[in-house]
Amino acid sequence: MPETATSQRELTFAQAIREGLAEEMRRDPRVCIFGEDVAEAGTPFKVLSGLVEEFGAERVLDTPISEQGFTGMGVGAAMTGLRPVVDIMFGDFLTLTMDQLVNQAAKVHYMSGGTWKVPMVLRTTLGATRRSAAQHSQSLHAWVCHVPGLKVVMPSTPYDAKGLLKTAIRDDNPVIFFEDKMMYRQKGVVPAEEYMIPFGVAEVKREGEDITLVATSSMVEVALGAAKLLAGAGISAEVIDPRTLWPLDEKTIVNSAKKTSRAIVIDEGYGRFGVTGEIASVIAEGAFFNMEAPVKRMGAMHVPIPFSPPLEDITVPTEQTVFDAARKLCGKA
Amino acid sequence: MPETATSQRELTFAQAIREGLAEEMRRDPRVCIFGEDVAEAGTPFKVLSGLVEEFGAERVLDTPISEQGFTGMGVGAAMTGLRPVVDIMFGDFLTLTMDQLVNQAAKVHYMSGGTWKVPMVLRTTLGATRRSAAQHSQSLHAWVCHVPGLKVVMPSTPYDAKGLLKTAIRDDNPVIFFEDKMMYRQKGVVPAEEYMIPFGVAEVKREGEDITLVATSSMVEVALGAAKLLAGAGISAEVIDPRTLWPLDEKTIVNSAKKTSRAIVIDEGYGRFGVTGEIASVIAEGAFFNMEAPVKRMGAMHVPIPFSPPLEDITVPTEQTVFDAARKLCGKA
Amino acid sequence: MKAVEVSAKREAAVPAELAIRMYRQMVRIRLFEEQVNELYTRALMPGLAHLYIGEEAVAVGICEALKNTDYITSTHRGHGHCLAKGAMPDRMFAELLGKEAGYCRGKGGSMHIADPATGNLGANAIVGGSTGIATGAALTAKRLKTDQVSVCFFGEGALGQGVLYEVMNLAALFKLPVVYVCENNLYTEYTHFTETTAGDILTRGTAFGLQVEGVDGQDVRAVHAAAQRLVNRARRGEGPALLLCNTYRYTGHHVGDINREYYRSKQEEQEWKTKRDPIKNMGEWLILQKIADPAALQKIEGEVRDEMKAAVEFAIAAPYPSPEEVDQDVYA
Amino acid sequence: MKAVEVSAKREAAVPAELAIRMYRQMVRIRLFEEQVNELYTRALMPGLAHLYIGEEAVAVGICEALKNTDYITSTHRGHGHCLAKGAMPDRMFAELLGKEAGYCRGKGGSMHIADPATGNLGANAIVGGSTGIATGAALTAKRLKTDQVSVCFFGEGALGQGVLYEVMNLAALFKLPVVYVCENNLYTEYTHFTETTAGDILTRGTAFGLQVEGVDGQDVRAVHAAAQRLVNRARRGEGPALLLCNTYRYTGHHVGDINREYYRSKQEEQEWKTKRDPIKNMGEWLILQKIADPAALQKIEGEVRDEMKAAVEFAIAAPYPSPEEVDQDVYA
Ligand SMILES: Cc1ncc(C[n+]2csc(CCOP(=O)(O)OP(=O)(O)O)c2C)c(N)n1
Ligand SMILES: Cc1ncc(C[n+]2csc(CCOP(=O)(O)OP(=O)(O)O)c2C)c(N)n1
Ligand SMILES: [Mg+2]
Ligand SMILES: [Mg+2]
Repeated sequence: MPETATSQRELTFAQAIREGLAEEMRRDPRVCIFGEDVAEAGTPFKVLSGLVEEFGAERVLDTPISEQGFTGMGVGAAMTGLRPVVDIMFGDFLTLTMDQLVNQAAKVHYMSGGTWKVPMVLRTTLGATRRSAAQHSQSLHAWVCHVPGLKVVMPSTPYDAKGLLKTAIRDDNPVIFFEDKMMYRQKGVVPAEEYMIPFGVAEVKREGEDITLVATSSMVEVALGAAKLLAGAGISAEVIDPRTLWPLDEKTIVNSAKKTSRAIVIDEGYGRFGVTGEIASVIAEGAFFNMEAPVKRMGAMHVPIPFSPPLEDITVPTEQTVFDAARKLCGKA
Repeated sequence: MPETATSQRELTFAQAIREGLAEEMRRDPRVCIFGEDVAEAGTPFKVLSGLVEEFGAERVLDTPISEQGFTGMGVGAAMTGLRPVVDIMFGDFLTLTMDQLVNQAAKVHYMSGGTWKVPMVLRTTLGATRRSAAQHSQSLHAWVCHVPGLKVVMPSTPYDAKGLLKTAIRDDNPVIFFEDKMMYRQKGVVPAEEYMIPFGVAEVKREGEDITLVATSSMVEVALGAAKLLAGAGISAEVIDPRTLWPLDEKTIVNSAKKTSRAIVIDEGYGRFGVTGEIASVIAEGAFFNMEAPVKRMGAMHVPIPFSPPLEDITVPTEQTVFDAARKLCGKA
Repeated sequence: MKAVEVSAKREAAVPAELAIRMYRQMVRIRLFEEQVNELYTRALMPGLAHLYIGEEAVAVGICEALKNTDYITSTHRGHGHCLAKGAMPDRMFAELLGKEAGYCRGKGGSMHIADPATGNLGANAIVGGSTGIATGAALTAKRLKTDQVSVCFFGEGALGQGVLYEVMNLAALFKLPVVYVCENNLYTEYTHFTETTAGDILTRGTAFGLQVEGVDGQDVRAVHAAAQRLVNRARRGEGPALLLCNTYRYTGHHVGDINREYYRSKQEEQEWKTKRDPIKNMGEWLILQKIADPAALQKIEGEVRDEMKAAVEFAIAAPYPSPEEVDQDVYA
Repeated sequence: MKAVEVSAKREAAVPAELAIRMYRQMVRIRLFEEQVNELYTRALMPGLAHLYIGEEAVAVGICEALKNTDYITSTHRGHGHCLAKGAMPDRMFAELLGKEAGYCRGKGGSMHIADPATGNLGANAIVGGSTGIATGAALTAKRLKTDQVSVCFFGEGALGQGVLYEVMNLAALFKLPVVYVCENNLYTEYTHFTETTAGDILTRGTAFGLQVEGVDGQDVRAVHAAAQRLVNRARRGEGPALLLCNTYRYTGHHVGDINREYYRSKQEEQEWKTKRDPIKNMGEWLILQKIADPAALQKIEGEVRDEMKAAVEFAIAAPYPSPEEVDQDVYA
C-alpha cells in the first residue's frame, strides 16, 4: 500500500482500513487479527493483503469456519492482554456470533463489577446490490446497537474508516465495526500523517437549510447524491453522517433538524424496528416543536434480499427515491 | 389441568399455554414439541407438565442443550410436514438460534420462490426482576421484529396467550412467541370453549381521552396500573396492547394517539434501537398533526441487567415511573 | 491431522444401465458448470458461482442411491447436487440469471436453488447452515414413518461449524435416517483443510455415535456402493451415518478465483485432473467392461452438449420477474 | 452410550501438606454451600443458586494443580471453582446477596463471580458460554509467552453446545495451553446425560486432536494427579487436553429443586453420598496414612465452620450498592 506522505494522497476504503490496522499493529504488539482466510488470502475482499507478510502468522491467524468459536476466543484473548481484531467476512454471519457478542463481550465488564475489560474489535460487512442473495446481503447493525456494552461504528469514507478503526482498536470496549462491502474500491483522500476520529461525533457532510438527511455508511453517498439533485430543484439539504451509532451524537442531529424543520433518516438496515426508528424518534422528541413534517424513514425493504437484479435494486434507497421523498416532504413534489 | 367448561373459568398463564398446546396437539398429529427438559420435567417453569404423559415421548422430545441444533431441526421438520413447537428456555438463548431463525427459517419461503414453507413456532421467555442476572433477564424480541419473514407474538394475559398460541401453531410461517417468565403464575379468565385470536389486531385494554399508553407483554399490567393512578390524578389514559409486534396493528395505535394527542410506548426490551423507537415513529408519523407532545419512550435501562435487587428494580419501567412520565407529558406534573 | 482412511477395495461392477446413467449424469454436471463459467466470463450472470467441476462423482454416486422422494440439502457449491437429484438445467440456468422461470423465480440464485419436486430442500449459502434442516427432514420421515432418507451434503469447511456436531448428536440419539456427506475437496476457500481441521474427520462421526465410512470421491462406483450401504441402513431404521468423500475442485473457489498459486500448485491441480478424473476413469471402465464403446460415450457427450446449449438459450431469453414480485412470498 | 473409561489405578500418596490442604478446601466448599442453602431457605438470598456439594474433589484436585496466575472459567455451578482458585467466602457471600462488597459489587450474583486476583475469568450462566473465553486466555498465554495455563470447567451438558467443538479444534490447531474439564455429574438439570449424549465423551476429545483422560471425580488425589499431568503438559507447550471427571451432585439442580424422584432415585443419591463421598473418603485416607488423626480433621471442620459463619454475617451486614451504580461500568 502507498505510504507516500502527501496529505492529498488518495487511498481506497480497503487500503485505508489496512493502513489503519498496520499502524496500530506496529504501535502495539498486542494487536492481532483472526478470521477466515485473513492471512495469505488477505480476505476474499483483499482488505488485509500484505499484513501476514509484515506481522507474521503469529499475529494474523487463519481460523477454521467457526465464527462463534473464534469470536469467543477473541473475548478471552481481549480479557487477558491481547487486543484482537476479529474478522467476520459477511455481516450475515453475525447471527453465529451473537451469544459471544451479546451474552459475553457486552456484559463481562459490567457483570464483573468493572474488573475485567474486553478491548476487542469485530470487523464485518454490510450492504446489498452485490447480487449475493439473502444470506450475504444483510445490514444487521441495528441488533448490536440495541445491546448495552457494545459500541457500533459505521464509516462512510476511507478517511473515516481509518480514523475510526484506530480509535476502535484503542478503545477498551467491544466495538463492532461495519464496512460496506460495495465501498472497498472507492477512493478518498487519506493523509499520511497519523490521525484518529473520536466516537460519538457526527459529521455534517453538507450544510443546508430546508431539510436534514441523516444517513449512515453506504447511504451517505446516496444522501449526498440526492442533495445535489435537490439543489437543482431549489431545495437546500443538510447531510449528516453520525459515523458511530453508539455512542450516538444526538445533539448534532437534533440541532440540524431544529434548523431545517424537516428530516429523512436513511440506513441500509431493514426499515422496521431498527436504526431509522431510533434516530427518527430522537429527532421527533428533540426537535418536536420545530418539525413541519413527520420524520421520514428510509431503510431496506422489509423482504429477504432477492438475488434477481431488477428486484434487488428496488429493495434499497437510492438517490432518486431519497430525492423524491425529500421533495414530497418539502411540499415541492 | 382443569377442563371444566365454564367461561368464567380461571387459568394461570402457564396453564393457558399448556391447554392451547394440548388442544392443538389433539387436533393435529403433526404438532410436536422439542426442547430442553420439556418432557418429564415439563420445563423448569412447569409450563408443559403433563403433555408427555398425554402425547408420548414421540411428540414431546427432550433434547440436549443444543439450541442452535434443535432449532435448525425444527426448521427442517417444519419444511417436511411436521409443525414443531420449539422451546427455548430463556429468551437470552435466542443469541444461539439467530442463524437458524434469521438466515434459515425467515428466508426459506422467499428464497425458494414460495415453494417451501416453515410452519414452526418458537416459544421463549422475556423479562427481568427475577434476580437471574444479565444472561437470564433480557427481552430481545426487537431483534426478530427487525427481520422480514418472521412473525412476533407478545401475549399479556392467559386469555391472549392461549388464543394467540393456537393461531401461531396454525400459521404457515415461523412465529416467535414471547412469554413473560414472571407472568406464568398469574391467573386470568380463559373460557373452556375453543377460540383463537388473529394476528395484527391490537386490543384496547382501557379507553381514555388524555393520553395513549402503548404497552407490550409484561408492560401491559404496568400500564394498566399507571392508568389507575392517572385516573386518580384526573388524567384519562387509554391503554393499548398490540399483542403481535409483527404484524403490527398500526391503525389502532395511530387512531388512539390522534384521539388523545399524547402517547407513551412502554416495552421491556432495551429502549434504544428497538421496539419503542419503531412504535413511537409509527405514531409520530401517523398522528403528526395531532400530537401535542413528543411521544415518550420507556424501555429497559441501557445496562446489562444487574443482579442486585435494588439495582435491578430501577432498570425496568414501573407503574410509578410511567405515572410520573404521563403526568409530565400532560403538563400536570 | 492424519490422513483419513479410505475404503480402498474396488467396488463390484454395477448394472450396465445404472453405470451409463451415472456416466451421463456426471457429464451433465460438468457441461452445465462449463456453461456457467461461460456465462460468467461473458458477463451474462449476475454475481458469482461456485463450480462443482471435479466433484461430479460424489453427487451422482450418492443421488443414484436415493429415491426421488428422499431429501437432500445442498451447499453454496450446489449445482451438482441439484442436477444429480433430478433438477432441470433450463430452470437452473434461469435461476442463475435471476429469471422468473428459475426454480426460485429468480429470488434465490446460484446458492439457493430448491425444488420440492425432487426432494431438494435447498442449497445454502451459510456453511453448515443446512445441517439442521436435513436432520429435521429425517425427524419428519421417522415420525411420520414415510420411509424417506435425508442426505446432508457439506464441504469439509463445515466441519468448523459447531452446529454440525449438535445435529449429529441429535440424529444419533433419535436414530434418524440421515446421512451426512462430507465433500473433502481439500480447501475451504483459500486454505488447505489440514490448517483448519485438527484430529480426524471420521472419528468425529464415531464420537457422536454415527456409522462412518470414507471413500474415494473420484470413483463414482465406490461412492455409490458406500451410499447404498449407508442410505439403506438409515432406511432400515438403523440410524445416521457420516460418509467422507475425498475429492477435488478443479477450478477456483468461485468463478472469479483465477490465480490460485498462492494456495495450491498448478501441478497438484494437473495430477487430479489427469490421474483421477471421475468422468474419464468411469468412461474407460465402461469401455473396459464393454458396457459402452467410445462412440457411445461421444454420443452421450454430444446429446448433453445440445441439452445444455438449449437450456442456456432458454434462460437467456427468459424474462425477469416483474417488480411487483419483490414483496411477494415473504410470508406464506 | 457406552460407559466412559476411568483411570482405575489409585494414585500414589501426595505430600502430607498438600493432602491436608485439599481436604480443608473440600470442607470449605461444602460448608460454604450449606450456608448458601441456608440463606435460600431463610429467604435471605435473592434468586436461586446451583450447589457444588458432592463435586468438591473436582474443583480442588484441579485448582491445586494450578498456579495463582493460571486462568479458570467457571459455570452456573461455580462456587466450588471460585473457592478452590482462592476467592474469599465473605466477598462471595456478599455477591450472592447482591451487596457492594461482593466480587462484582453485587451486579453479577451467584452465576457471575469473577476475580482477576485469582485468575478467575468468571462464572457463566450460558452453558458452554465460557469455552471461548478460556481458549482465548490460552491464546494470550501462548502469544505473550506468559507460561500460564487456562482451565475451562463445564458440566457434561455443555457437550451439547457446538461451540465447545469449535474451540477444541482451534485449541488443537494452535496448540494452546488449555485443559477442558468436563464435570459429568450425570444430569443436565432434570435429564440423565445418556439421554442427551450419543457416542463417547472422551472420543469427542480425541476426534478434535486433544489429549484425553477420564478420572474418578470423587477421588481428589486421582483428580489432582490427572490434572497435574495435563496442566504440566499444556504448560510445556504440548497442547490442549480434555479431562473427564465423573462425579455427582448431592442436592437439586438448584436450591429450589427439592423433589427429584421423577428423574433420579433417592437410593442412587444415597449410594453416592455414603460410598463415594470425596471428603469422607479423603478423611479416612488421611487417617489411614497417619497424616492426620480424627481430632485434627474435627479441628479443620470447626475452623471452617467459624470461617463460613463469620463470612455470612459479614455479607448479611454489608450494604447494597447505591442506586447511582446501576449505570456505572457498562463501558470501560
Ligand atoms: C458461516 C459461514 N462462514 C463463512 C462463509 C464464507 N464461505 C463461503 S464458502 C466458504 C468455504 C467453504 O469451504 P467448504 O465447506 O470446504 O466447501 P467448498 O467451497 O470447498 O465446496 C466460506 C468460508 C459462509 N458462507 N458461511
Ligand atoms: C445455552 C444454555 N441453555 C440452557 C441453559 C439452562 N440451563 C442452566 S443449567 C442447565 C443444565 C446444565 O447441565 P450441566 O452442563 O451438566 O451442568 P450441571 O448443572 O450438571 O452442573 C441448563 C439446561 C443455559 N443456562 N444456557
Ligand atoms: Mg472444501
Ligand atoms: Mg451435569
